[in-house]
Amino acid sequence: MALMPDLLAQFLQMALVLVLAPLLTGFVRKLKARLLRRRGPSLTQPYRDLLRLLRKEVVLAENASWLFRAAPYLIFATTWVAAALVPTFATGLLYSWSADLIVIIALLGSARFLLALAGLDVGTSFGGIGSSREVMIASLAEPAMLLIAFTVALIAGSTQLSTVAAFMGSPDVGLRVSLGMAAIALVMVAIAENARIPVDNPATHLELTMVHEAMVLEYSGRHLAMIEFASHLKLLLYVSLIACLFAPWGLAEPGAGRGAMAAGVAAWLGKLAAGGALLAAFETATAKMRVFRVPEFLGAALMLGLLATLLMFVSKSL
Amino acid sequence: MIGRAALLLFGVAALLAVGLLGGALRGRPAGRRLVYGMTVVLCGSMAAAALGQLLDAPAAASVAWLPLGLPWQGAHFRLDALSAFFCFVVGVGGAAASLFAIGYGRHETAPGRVLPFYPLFLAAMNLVVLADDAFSFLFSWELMSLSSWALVMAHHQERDNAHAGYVYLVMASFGTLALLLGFGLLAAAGDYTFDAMRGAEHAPSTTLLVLALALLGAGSKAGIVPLHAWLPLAHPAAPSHVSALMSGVMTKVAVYGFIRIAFELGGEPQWASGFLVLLVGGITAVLGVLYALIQHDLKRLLAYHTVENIGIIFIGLGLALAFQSNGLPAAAALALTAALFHVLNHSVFKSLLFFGAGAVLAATGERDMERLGGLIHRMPKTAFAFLAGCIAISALPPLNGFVSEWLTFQAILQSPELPQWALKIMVPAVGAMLALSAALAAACFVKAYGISFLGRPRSDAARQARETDRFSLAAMFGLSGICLAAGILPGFVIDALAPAMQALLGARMPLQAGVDWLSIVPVAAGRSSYNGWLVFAFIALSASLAVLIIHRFASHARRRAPAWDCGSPDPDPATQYTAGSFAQPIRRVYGTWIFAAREVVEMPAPGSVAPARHREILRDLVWDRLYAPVAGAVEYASERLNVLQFLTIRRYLTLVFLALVTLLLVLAIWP
Amino acid sequence: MDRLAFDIAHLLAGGLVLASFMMLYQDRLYALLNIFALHALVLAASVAWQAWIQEAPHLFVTAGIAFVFKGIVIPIALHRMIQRLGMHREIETVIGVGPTMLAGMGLVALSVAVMLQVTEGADPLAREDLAFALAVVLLGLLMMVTRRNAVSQVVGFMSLENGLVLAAAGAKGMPLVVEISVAFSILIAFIVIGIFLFRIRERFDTVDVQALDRHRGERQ
Amino acid sequence: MSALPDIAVRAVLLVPLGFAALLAALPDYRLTARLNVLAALATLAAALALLAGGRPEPGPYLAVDDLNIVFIVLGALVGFTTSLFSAGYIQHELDTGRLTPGYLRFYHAMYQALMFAMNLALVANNIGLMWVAIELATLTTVLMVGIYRTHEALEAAWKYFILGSVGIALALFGTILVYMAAHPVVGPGRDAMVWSVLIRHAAEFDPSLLNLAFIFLLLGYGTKVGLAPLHAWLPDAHAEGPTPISAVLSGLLLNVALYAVLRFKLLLAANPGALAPGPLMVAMGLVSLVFAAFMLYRRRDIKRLFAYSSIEHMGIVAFAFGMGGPLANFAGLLHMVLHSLTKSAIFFAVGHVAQVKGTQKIADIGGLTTSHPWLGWGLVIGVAAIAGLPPLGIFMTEFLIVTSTFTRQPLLAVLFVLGLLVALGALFLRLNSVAFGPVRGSVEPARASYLPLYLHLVLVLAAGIYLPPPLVAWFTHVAAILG
Repeated sequence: MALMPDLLAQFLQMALVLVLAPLLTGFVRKLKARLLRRRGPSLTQPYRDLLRLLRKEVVLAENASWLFRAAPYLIFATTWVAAALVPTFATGLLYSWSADLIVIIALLGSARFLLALAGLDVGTSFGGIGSSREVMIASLAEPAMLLIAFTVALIAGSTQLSTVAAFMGSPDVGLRVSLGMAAIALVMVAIAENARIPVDNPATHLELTMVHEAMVLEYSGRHLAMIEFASHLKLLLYVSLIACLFAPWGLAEPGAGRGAMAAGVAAWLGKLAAGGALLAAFETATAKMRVFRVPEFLGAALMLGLLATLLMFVSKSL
Repeated sequence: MIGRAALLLFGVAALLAVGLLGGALRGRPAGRRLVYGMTVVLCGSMAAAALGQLLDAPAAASVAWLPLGLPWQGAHFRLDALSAFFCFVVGVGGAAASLFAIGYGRHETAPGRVLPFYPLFLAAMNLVVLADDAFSFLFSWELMSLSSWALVMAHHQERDNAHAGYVYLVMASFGTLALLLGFGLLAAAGDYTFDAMRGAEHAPSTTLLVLALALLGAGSKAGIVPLHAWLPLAHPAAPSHVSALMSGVMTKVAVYGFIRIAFELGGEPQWASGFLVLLVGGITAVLGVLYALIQHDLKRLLAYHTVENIGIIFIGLGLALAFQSNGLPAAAALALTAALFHVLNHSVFKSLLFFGAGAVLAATGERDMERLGGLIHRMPKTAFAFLAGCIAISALPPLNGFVSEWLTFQAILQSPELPQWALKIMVPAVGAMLALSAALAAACFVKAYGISFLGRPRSDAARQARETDRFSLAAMFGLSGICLAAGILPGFVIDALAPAMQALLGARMPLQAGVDWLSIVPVAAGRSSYNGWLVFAFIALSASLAVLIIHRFASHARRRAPAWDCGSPDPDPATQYTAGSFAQPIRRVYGTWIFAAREVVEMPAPGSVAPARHREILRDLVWDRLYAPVAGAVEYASERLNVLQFLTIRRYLTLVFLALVTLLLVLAIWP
Repeated sequence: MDRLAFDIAHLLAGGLVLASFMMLYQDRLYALLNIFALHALVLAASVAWQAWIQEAPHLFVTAGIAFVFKGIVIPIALHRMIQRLGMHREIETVIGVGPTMLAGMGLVALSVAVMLQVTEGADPLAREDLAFALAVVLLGLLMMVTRRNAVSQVVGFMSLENGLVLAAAGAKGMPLVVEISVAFSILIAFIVIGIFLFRIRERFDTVDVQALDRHRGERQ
Repeated sequence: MSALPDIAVRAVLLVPLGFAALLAALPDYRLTARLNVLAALATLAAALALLAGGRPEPGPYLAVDDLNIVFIVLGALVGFTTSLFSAGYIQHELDTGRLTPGYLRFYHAMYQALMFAMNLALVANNIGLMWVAIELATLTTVLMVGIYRTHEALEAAWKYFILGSVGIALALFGTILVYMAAHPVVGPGRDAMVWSVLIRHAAEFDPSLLNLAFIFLLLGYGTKVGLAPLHAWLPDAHAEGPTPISAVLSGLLLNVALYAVLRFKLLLAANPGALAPGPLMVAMGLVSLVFAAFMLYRRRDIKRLFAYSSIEHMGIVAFAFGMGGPLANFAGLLHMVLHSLTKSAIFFAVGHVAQVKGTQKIADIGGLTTSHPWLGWGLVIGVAAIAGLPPLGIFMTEFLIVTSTFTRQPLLAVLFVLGLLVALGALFLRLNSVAFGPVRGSVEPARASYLPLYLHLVLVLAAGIYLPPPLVAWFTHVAAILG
């Protein structure tokens, strides 16, 4: 039956994102270290970390609740599902019809919701700091993301990522101001969402500056591994999202042959590499900003998104 | 064969009888169980009847007539698709609240002030939805206000409750009088039946005026900004199951009134009215959630959050009006469906959350989140249900809150077709507001749940809390079940709503039952689609897969230890993040102008042993700018006029004399 | 003859208005009472004249009542009362005599203006009488309004009723009901006011209305 | 067979008169209290007989038509329930020594005299007779208001007396003017004052005389109705007199005065040349409504509070009749009836409350629903009714008035609605502290008969839910008469 290959492709993507996510992180770290004239850890370091964490026993705080223990898996699961929905190397995968861009955003939102709750569960001051700052950042990042989604959807006439990607690939996109704005806004949001410099520093453990790390402070062992994994996945997701929206080249058509698939995978790897490189370069070039400068940063993203949407609404009628 | 409308009227009559019974049996525990048990049964069966109407005979409206009320006209009742849907909402909410109350009512200090009015309140809400002429509508509408006022005054001894009830009643009457004027416009012919109004032709100016009055009347009841000020006072003041009804159901009845007038009775919708409603809805959504975020009183937070959801619903209604006025019935159907779906969703999870708050209140005697915490250990079941409510209301997949917001977004994406520039500018702005409010809602409920249920207990009351009774739990879990069901199988709800769309707009959303894999497709598969149960299944599957693999192949060893907390753990729960500190960043981002928030920090001089204090002063600007001046004006006028009470007889005679002379002068210069 | 009758009636009615003005002018109680007696006498004369020219004997009764009660009994009674209460001091009028007179002029003008609207259909005698009666009523009211003293207020009220009687008498063929009622009201007024003044004297030691106002409710 | 109606009419008048004389003679106050109730009951029976047994021929002095029968029955009913209430009330007054048996004789005699006067004013077919009757009613009430002989009571009575007499004088002048207008047409003599004759020839009367007359009558009888700015006597008279008298004043006397105004409004309406009386009444009604609504906020005395509310409602009724038209007139009639019932019910409750708490100061009364549930909830229902909330009847009348006005005079309707809202705000502001919140004042149980109170409330409730068709037909007919 025809269902089989589609299913296979779908599972292939899910497996691929799972495999490649730590690699991307490792790649970025490596590159950053290089740019800072350090040798840096090997590309496989993230895998090792994950495995080690998985093997370690979990140290739970006394009053950690079932929510605290369930959260990591759920966070991982939602992020994975979201990542599985983004067209990476092929469009129109079987599962991609069950959700669109807005759903992806919302799924990441659920992950964040759980993470913020987990940060509050033990009842430590740092968890509180992390959660409250996280939701503050999210309260700006999410609308910005949604407005970007609006812009894209208005251009492509659909919120369905596969359709959007196909449309973006086609010549009749043309060069649009709002598209550029959306791109910039999306990058800014991606930086914030993945707790990268200048919004947050994934490497720091300076209490007062950290956001994401503060929330997961109480986690250890396999739980921590799940959360780390989820953040790797998130990074991958955003890079591939940006790629499929603004560089939708080489994506395999629905029902395409193995060759096209392979080409798609290759193209995707290339995009990931490029994205990682850009990120590393950007992070080394900038410094982290104060927490209360972050709203301004994201507010700019929000405004860009709104502007882009407005332009779309107006231009639609012309 | 007796019509369903008549059937529901019997239900209403039965509810009234139960009210009398409650008055008779007040004080006895048996009375409590009897009354609430009977209301469960009645509301349940009425919901079933309404659902039946909605499913099997949607097109044909069932009517009934009683020789009551306004003479030479009588009371007309009508059960069409729209009213059937709202009857269902009311029934479900009422049944759940009554079930909850069977257990919760045990903590009631003054049952004599609740039992008689509670069934009356339910009956009145059903009557509003059934009414088919202006008099019966307003009669039941005001009766609803009056009975809920009595319920708000149930705990009249507590501080501020009397004031809350007072503000509530005045605002309610304000709304009723606005609607009264509106119907005065519509019933120009002197025929008060809705049938006549449907038939009549209305000038565009009339339509606009009526819509404005309906917005004032129904809006003040639903709690749109700036008419919301009574809501966060009154809803928390009532007993929790009543708060749930007021917040979850009564506001929806108000929405029903608005839909009825704006889409059906008031004549052809104007695009300007769509603009107006969109504006109001957007502002309401954002302000509501921002106010909710800074509340520390759990029930008041929920009440403020109701304002936000009302805003979302009105955004949907505004879109529908805009589309309909521009001859885009299909898009209008999408927007209206989204709004009605959200009506259902909000009624469910807001009731659920109020039940949770009530359970917490009963267990700890605390509404102040600053004195709660760690309840997830002592009330695990309640905590679970409450969490479901939080996820649902934060519009997170795979629960139902997300679906309605998703549909609203899809409706917004339809709107570039609108010709008017005002709408072109307004709709994206409203979209941004909607997105903002959705994100803030998540933040708000992270706070609500994290502070009150997670962390360490902040007071002895929270430390000694016990799990609540089984009836309350049954109610909460039932509603959580509905949240999940509506979230993963939204197609059925959409199809059930279709007849109402057909009746109001002459169009409907595409049939969802046919779509393969039970996903929903608002417009076309190419544009957008969502499959709730698949998403849910994948999450569950992958999560359990991860658990399985890890526990099977990696370690499952576990050790309990003191919290790490960056190496500086602190045994004192006071060092946790409080509700205030949690909201502080957001308050700093949005708050300074919206709440005129001021923070007063008293830092003692180095060496002094005085404690450092940090106080935040938050004001509801609407109150200061709108309500206080009005109250002041009335005060001033009464003060000035009051002089007339203390004149000498001679001066009173002077008044008479002057009146006489004036009238004579009038007569002298009369042509 | 008819012409003459008309003029005399006119004269008497005008005299009544004049008397009202004189009462407005007075600022001493005794003088006021005397003028009021005069007022009543003029009224009695006018009513009697009406009775004569209308061949309506019952009007003589009214005239008699007016003469006896208003012209003699009440002035004397009030005189006694004033002595008993020891209040021979001046009446403190609210606004000066001058303005009061001016206001009175205005009222007369007003009443005439109003009456001019009445069509010629009604017989002229009635119209003139009504105009004057209206003037007297308004002047009496003005007096009640401009005096602070209970006695003078009562007097003002009575002059007002005189105006009513004048009007009633002028109304041709008005059945006995009205005369009875007028007498009735005067009687009641006299009795009740008497009672009240009596009580008031025993409760407060002045008849000044402001003394009463001090006891109004709600002034905690 | 018209014997019965004639007997009934005579009975309506003679029963109170006879009992007034009898009660004045009897020394034993317990007996007189019972006899008072008996007399009121007999009057009620007569009134009902009159209602049922057709109309007598209108004579030169007495006449019964559809308009005044409404008032007669209503008056008899409220008079009866009030006499019931009064029996319990005065008992307490005796115990506390505020009244002496001697005064009670006087009180009961005056009560019946008042009933007689009001019924006479209602059945009078002769405008002179009507005037006499209303004058008599005023005097009796003056005496009863002053009965406590406290400074405040005397002052209230004095104020009432002065303003009332001026008003009555103006009314008399108006009556004379009507005669003057009539007698060129009807010819001199009694007929020129007989109502049924007047209305027949009203069209030919001199319009300007009628206008002048109406102004005097409106101000004269309007003083009794308590329309602003002629209202001054009303609050104090209600507050300082015995509560049964407050109930009768608000419930009946105001209506009787209003009835007189209505009669003459009809007269003017029948004359094409005359100025339309409607606008005058609408203006005064609206002024009274808004003015009273604001005055409610500053009240510290609970009886004075509800007295002002009576002014407000008289304003509403005047407004309705002034607007005219079948709906507004119907609403006006119904509103008047329901207001009488509700307001007297409120005064029953308030009277007992004031006796139990030993004060009329709102500040010293609190938490009634806790300390005296029956009184408290009765008061709550009454206030809800008077504020025009369903399911009680006044909601219907206000619904009709507003909807029928808004199409014709939108601005007036808006002002009207605002007035209602302001009044409601004030009433519930006070009710909050009186009926709810912490208990203030004594908590000793009230020795009260709740029958009159709840009888009235039940009637008002029933009216709000279901009006029997005969009543509707009858009121519709009367509304048609009123034009």
